[in-house]
Amino acid sequence: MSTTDITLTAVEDSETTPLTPGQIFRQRLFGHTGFLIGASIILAIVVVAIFAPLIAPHDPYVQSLSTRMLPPVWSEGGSWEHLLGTDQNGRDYLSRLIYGTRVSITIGIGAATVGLMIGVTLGVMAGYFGGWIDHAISFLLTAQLALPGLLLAMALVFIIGPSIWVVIGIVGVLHWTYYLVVTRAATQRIRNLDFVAAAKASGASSRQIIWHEILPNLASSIIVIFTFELGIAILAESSLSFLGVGIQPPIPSWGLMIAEGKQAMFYRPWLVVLPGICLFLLVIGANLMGDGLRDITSPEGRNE
Amino acid sequence: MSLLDIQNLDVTLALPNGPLKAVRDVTLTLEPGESLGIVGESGSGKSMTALALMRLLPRSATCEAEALRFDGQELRDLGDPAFARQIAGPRIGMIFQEPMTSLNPVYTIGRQMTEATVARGLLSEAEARRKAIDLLDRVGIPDPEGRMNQFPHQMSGGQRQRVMIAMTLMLDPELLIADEPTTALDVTVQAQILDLLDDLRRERGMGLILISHDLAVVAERTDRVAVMYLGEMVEQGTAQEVLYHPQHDYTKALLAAIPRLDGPARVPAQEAAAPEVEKVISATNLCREFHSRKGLFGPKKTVRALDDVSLELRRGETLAVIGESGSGKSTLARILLGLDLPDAGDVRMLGRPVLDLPGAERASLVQPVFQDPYTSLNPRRRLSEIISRPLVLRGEGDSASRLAAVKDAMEKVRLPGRLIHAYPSQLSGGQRQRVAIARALITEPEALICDEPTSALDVSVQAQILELLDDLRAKMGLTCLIITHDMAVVHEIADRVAVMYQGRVVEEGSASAVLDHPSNDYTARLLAAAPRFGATRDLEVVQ
Amino acid sequence: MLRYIALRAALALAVAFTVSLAAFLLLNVAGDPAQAIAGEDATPDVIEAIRDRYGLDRPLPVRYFDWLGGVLQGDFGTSYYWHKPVAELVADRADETITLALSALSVTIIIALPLGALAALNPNSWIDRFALGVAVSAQAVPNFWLGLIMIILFGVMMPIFPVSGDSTWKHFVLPAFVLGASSVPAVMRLTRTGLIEVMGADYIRTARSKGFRGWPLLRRHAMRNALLPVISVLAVQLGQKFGGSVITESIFAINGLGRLALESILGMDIPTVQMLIFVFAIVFVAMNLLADILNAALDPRIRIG
Amino acid sequence: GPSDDTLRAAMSEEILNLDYNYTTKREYIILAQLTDATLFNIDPETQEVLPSIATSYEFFDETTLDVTLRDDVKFHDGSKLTPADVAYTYNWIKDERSESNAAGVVRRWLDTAEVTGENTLRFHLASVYPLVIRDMAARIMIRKDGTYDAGGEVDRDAMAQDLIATGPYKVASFEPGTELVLERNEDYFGEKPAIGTIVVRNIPDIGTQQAEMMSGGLDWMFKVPLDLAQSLGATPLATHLSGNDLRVGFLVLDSHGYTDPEGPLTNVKVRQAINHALNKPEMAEYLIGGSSEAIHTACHPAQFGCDTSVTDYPYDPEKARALLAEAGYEDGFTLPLWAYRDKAAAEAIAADLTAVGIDVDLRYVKLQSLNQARAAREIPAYFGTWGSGGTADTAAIARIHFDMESDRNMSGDQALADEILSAEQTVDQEERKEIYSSALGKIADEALWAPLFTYSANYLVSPELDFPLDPDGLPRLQNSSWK
Ligand SMILES: Nc1ncnc2c1ncn2[C@@H]1O[C@H](COP(=O)(O)OP(=O)(O)OP(=O)(O)O)[C@@H](O)[C@H]1O
Ligand SMILES: Nc1ncnc2c1ncn2[C@@H]1O[C@H](COP(=O)(O)OP(=O)(O)OP(=O)(O)O)[C@@H](O)[C@H]1O
Ligand SMILES: [Mg+2]
Ligand SMILES: [Mg+2]
Repeated sequence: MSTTDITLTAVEDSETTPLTPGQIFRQRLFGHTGFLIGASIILAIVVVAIFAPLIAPHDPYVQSLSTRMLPPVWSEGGSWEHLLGTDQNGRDYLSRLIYGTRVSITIGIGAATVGLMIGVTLGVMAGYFGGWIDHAISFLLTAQLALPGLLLAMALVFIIGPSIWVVIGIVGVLHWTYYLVVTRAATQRIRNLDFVAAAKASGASSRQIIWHEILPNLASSIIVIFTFELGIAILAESSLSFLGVGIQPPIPSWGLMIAEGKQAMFYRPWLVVLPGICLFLLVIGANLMGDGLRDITSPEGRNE
Repeated sequence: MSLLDIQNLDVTLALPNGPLKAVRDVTLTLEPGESLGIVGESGSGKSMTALALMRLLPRSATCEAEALRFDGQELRDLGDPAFARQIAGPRIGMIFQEPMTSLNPVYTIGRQMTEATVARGLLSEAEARRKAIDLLDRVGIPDPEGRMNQFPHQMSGGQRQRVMIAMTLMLDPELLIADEPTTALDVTVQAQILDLLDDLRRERGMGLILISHDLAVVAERTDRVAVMYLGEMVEQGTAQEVLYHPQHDYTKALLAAIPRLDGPARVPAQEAAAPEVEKVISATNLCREFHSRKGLFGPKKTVRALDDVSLELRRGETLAVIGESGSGKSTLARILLGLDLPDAGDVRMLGRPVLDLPGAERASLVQPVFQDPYTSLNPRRRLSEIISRPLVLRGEGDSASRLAAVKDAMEKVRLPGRLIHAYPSQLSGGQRQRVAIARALITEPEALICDEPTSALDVSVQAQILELLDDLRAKMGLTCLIITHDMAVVHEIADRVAVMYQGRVVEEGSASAVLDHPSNDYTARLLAAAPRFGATRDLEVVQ
Repeated sequence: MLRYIALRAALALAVAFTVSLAAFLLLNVAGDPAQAIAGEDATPDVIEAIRDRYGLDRPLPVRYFDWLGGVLQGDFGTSYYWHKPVAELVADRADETITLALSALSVTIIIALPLGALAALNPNSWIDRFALGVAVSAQAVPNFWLGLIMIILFGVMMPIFPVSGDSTWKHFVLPAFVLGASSVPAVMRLTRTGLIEVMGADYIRTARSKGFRGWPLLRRHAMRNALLPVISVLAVQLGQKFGGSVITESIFAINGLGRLALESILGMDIPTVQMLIFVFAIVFVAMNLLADILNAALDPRIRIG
Repeated sequence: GPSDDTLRAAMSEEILNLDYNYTTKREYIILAQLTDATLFNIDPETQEVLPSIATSYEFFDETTLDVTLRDDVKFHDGSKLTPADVAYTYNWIKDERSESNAAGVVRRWLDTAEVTGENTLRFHLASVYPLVIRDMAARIMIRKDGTYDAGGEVDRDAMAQDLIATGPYKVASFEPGTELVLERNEDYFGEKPAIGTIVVRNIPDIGTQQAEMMSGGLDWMFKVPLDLAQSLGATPLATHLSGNDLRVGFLVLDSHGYTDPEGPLTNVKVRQAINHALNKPEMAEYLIGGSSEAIHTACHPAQFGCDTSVTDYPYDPEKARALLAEAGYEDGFTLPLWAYRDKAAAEAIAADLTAVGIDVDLRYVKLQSLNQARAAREIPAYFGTWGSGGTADTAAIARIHFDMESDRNMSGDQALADEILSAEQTVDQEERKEIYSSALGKIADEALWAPLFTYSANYLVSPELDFPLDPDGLPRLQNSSWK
């Protein structure tokens, strides 16, 4: 299709100024059900995370060994004191789930940001400079994809010592490839567009071109990937914690809670099911948001 | 009885920001054997009209009409399956606008050509094959038998377009709709295809609807012309009436905007340019090769984009570089701008090697204007930022003085000031091209290098841009190098012309000399094939 | 073509060596293999004996080049744990993982392709929404959790399938489902968008202008184009399934390479880890290559020359 | 099940090597009990020496030991056991080339073993070593002459898979890491086991094991987490058995200041405060369960020489706080606490310490990471456990933890180390006991450790299985029978 612009010169003085990209974006945003659902879930969870101390009925770290492994209120032997029962150290399960939002969200955002930094930097470099830089980065990509993350996680946890920051670093270092692939392709495409040539002809340096011309055009796809990576990072953290090389006890991480509940899962399935559902909701929220943002930012919309 | 009778056709598109009436109240009739041209600028609804008739509208579109009769039969009464079986293909055929993508890339030409007839049981496999080869031969494809086993990507754009036409003709349609069958084709090929369509119409009494935005083509080839504007059919009549006695304002404007090869030649800026005139840019013996690999496993291929090209651009003149697609024009421009390095030869600006010039200095000497106004502006930046960018890069002035400069530049290119904070996506193509020119002018360069500055634009817009360039040149004494493949453009604004063919400059001289008395074969062919709007008049005289 | 394959093979080897070097270094910084082998109640003399026995007291570069030298002669060393050549070990375990990976891939295909195609043909219908729901959910379910839930559901609450071991095909049903489910979203989405894109392509419009519609249109014109990217993604997914079976295999006690990898990593069985990573890297790169070749074979635009 | 007279047991750890001379882990001891016989046995109840392959022993002098063998012992391949086989086994293990996991033990005391008669042999000891019979009973499995170096070529894996030993069961088939099938050895010289076949399956995931147990595919599981054992044991599908275990849990504190010479742990008051802060009885009752009990000694109370009259620091958070304040840490301090198992207990310890104001940075890592960091002296405190290899003698825990050579010793106390070593050179048992009392008293007074609790071994067995438990905590499957 050669052009889809109907405001031609002859009618250029018509009153209706077309919407700015920002306005169109917002309009589409609020018309996208999936996005709205996802955003509400995320918003709700973020609110829970921020106000965890106010919402949680108990201190998530206070143990009471004599009242350990209490069942939730709807089961036989449950009490209103501990709505969802207690864990193997007698800590209130609901409170731990509530505080778990903090862990997941911090790690999700942190790790997705670390991945973004690495992936976008490498992607833009590979796409913009091409040549051997591109080859070297592709090699790195393949090597990264072939290396088991578990190994890296174990080593790093050992070298640096376990902390939430280390987990953020590890998950981030393991999840930059998606950013790289997308930004590399986009940069290669944009690099050849005329406005880049125009900037070059105006004497702009490579750095100036990347910052001023290329990155703004990558922003929307980066945001979309970020949203997806948010979910992926949260799952990755839970897997690492499940395997015991992620978040350290006694910090309440949902993955760790699943691992702890696994032993008793046949008798106290809620120990596994509840944190799993929390994870599921959070990640589905992030994914719906990601899907929504992608639909909204891709020029064609979802279907056409 | 008319072959086709459309009454009050409406097509509405559901767009994210509200419904768009792409076609409004269009009424059309066509007699058997008659040819109708539909003209109008891009986006005026020409294709939508045709697609509505073929029931190929995009999903989001709805169509209504008071009557939609074909050969006396009301098409609206027909269900989709019946329409597909009876009408689409054997009765109405359509040739699409995009030759590069209209053939399925994973099947052979032969299969695509024969499948419809065979599937309908009209011909046997072997008969269909014979007919296909015959038709390929008719549309001028060399070695039609061999071509049957080739894939679309193995053919050039023009060949694909011809395959499309042959494929449509396999079913012997009574009505052929050709939607810009020749855009993206060389003028020489274009002529050949239009001739073929004419022949077929005469031979078979086939009705033809020819959609185009090229008035010259329509004038030459059709009996009747309909003009569309913003979804409405503003004028309809015989080609004679419409093109030489237009009634509607828009038609008049459109006609006035057409660049003409036979109009009054412009007065060259410097008649008989003296040899000591200062050279703004001179290029000597430029060579540039590209190595590319076709596909993942393909062999390496070397393309000589520039082969020993020498050229100079003198102060104050307008030099046009013409040549067919792929002849190396853009490559030359990039090298002249210092955006690409030649393998051999050198480029000097005001006598100094371009490589020794720092970016900022080079930028103040020469600025580019590119072909496609849609990609030459950063979609994420506001106009004020885009236009002032070269100043920012040079570190010139403060934000207030830059803003003043931007306003000034916008005024020069006649852009309304209210657009200063708009994004490119809010602008029309012509406006965008003005922004690109404003950006090029803001540093007050000595020269502009314009790489097909108007080829993506409508004729009316094109005229405005060319006029603007001419104007600026007159006012500011700009030196201009314009790359184009349109002879008419050359005729309108160039002082001198250089003709490129396969990476070489095959002819160079003053515009009038080259256009009127080409000394090179290729130039002569190029000129002969260019459609001339005035040509119908000659025809008439002959008749 | 041959040149290209040779290049890619060289790349695969380079990747494999780089990655196994990385693995070697990581394992050695992460802990002392001798300690790991000796176990929790090991006395220092036991650890010393083990260190002696495996030459773990030699400097790192010596050990790595020793390994490298062996590999170049086709000898991947002897496992610290299993006391047999690692190559034999890997060969022994490979069939379980291959079975698992292939059956997981079949699960993916069986679920993802029809769902994606139906969704594409009826955009915005309930089936499209359903497919999207499946994709979004499958993406959000932690793999290990799904495994545990499957065990609770089908191993205990409704004991239909065995939950551990690898002796019959029944043993592979649940793990294949769990592993396969993780690829469903990607493949389904790709099928859907691919098909939607193809259905909107100009050549489909051309075919419709010739009077094709419905199933013949789909079969004759759309299918092949839409499946091209899907096939290559499937090949890549298969490559990832090999390395990705770690958690699934250990949850379902399948004696394959994934579990071997996990246990060798946790137990610091360096020769085994190195060979496994080497193999995974090669499989990964090989699958990518396979994807390219398949694409080239199916798409005439990519010339094989 | 009884229908096919096959006992199906599960183990999480992979079984790869059947030769206990070349392995260490607990699973291998259990298997060695089934397949191997040693010279002597120790009665798990009374700690008395019982005859096995050997019928009697006699010290010729302090460093010369004469042993008489039975004459009806046959290897699994049918050949008869001779004193030459026994001498070969001991000499081989001591040999430089053997690199056996038992080498350290044997080298500690063996000079050489020689055949002295048809059924007799003599061990020349390198030093006075009162525990020699115990080591012989626990560690050295008898092999045929020439097993490991037949034809001069050393093959340490000779017995790893096709084990030829003398125990009550013989190997019918073995797939390393997957399944081991044992059959009753009809030629066994001792009392023949009641059950005909034992199948040991490797199932790494405890949940999977449990599922198998519930569906009747398993008869015996061990190392079962308490909660699971209790829950499943409450159903008719399985019986929960809880037995003794010689394993004890404790905190080792860097009292010497290896990590920080000025660190808080170098202050005895701080260490005592830590001891007071821990609610050991609750941990023992709720987290370990079964027969688990709180301890205040650096040994298992069932061990010989484990004097329980040493200083006790009962749970008293107030006192702990007061001690911390006295030591100048009223605002607490940060304590990186390492742990590698029993996460719930580790968390409970951390929580108790946090409650008295110590800011615990719990570092729950893999065993080897902990070991490596400890070897590098980077660990100020860790939650350790020790199983004494099933040996009910304080020597089995004291030396490894308080010898100056050992990185587990974070006290840096030379006098204490000397004392503990001297106990091992003392033949007189009463005298030994006193030495241990003194050493343990010193450990307690100085609060070098914070002893926590004894472990209990939790088993889940099929309701049809009669599985007797021994007080030393070592499961002996050969003693089980069908009900
Ligand atoms: N698939 C589509 N979705 C939304 N809008 C469309 C679509 N196709 C065309 N339009 C809009 O419909 C209007 C008419 O388009 P149409 O293709 O008929 O123009 P045209 O006259 O053929 O132009 P051109 O000369 O560029 O081919 C335009 O405003 C265009 O933007
Ligand atoms: N970056 C590149 N890599 C490989 N080949 C190139 C590249 N740029 C140009 N070419 C090739 O060089 C030749 C000349 O290209 P160029 O763009 O200069 O042609 P042009 O005359 O501007 O054509 P058009 O009228 O289509 O713009 C063409 O064959 C083209 O395929
Ligand atoms: Mg059109
Ligand atoms: Mg060009």
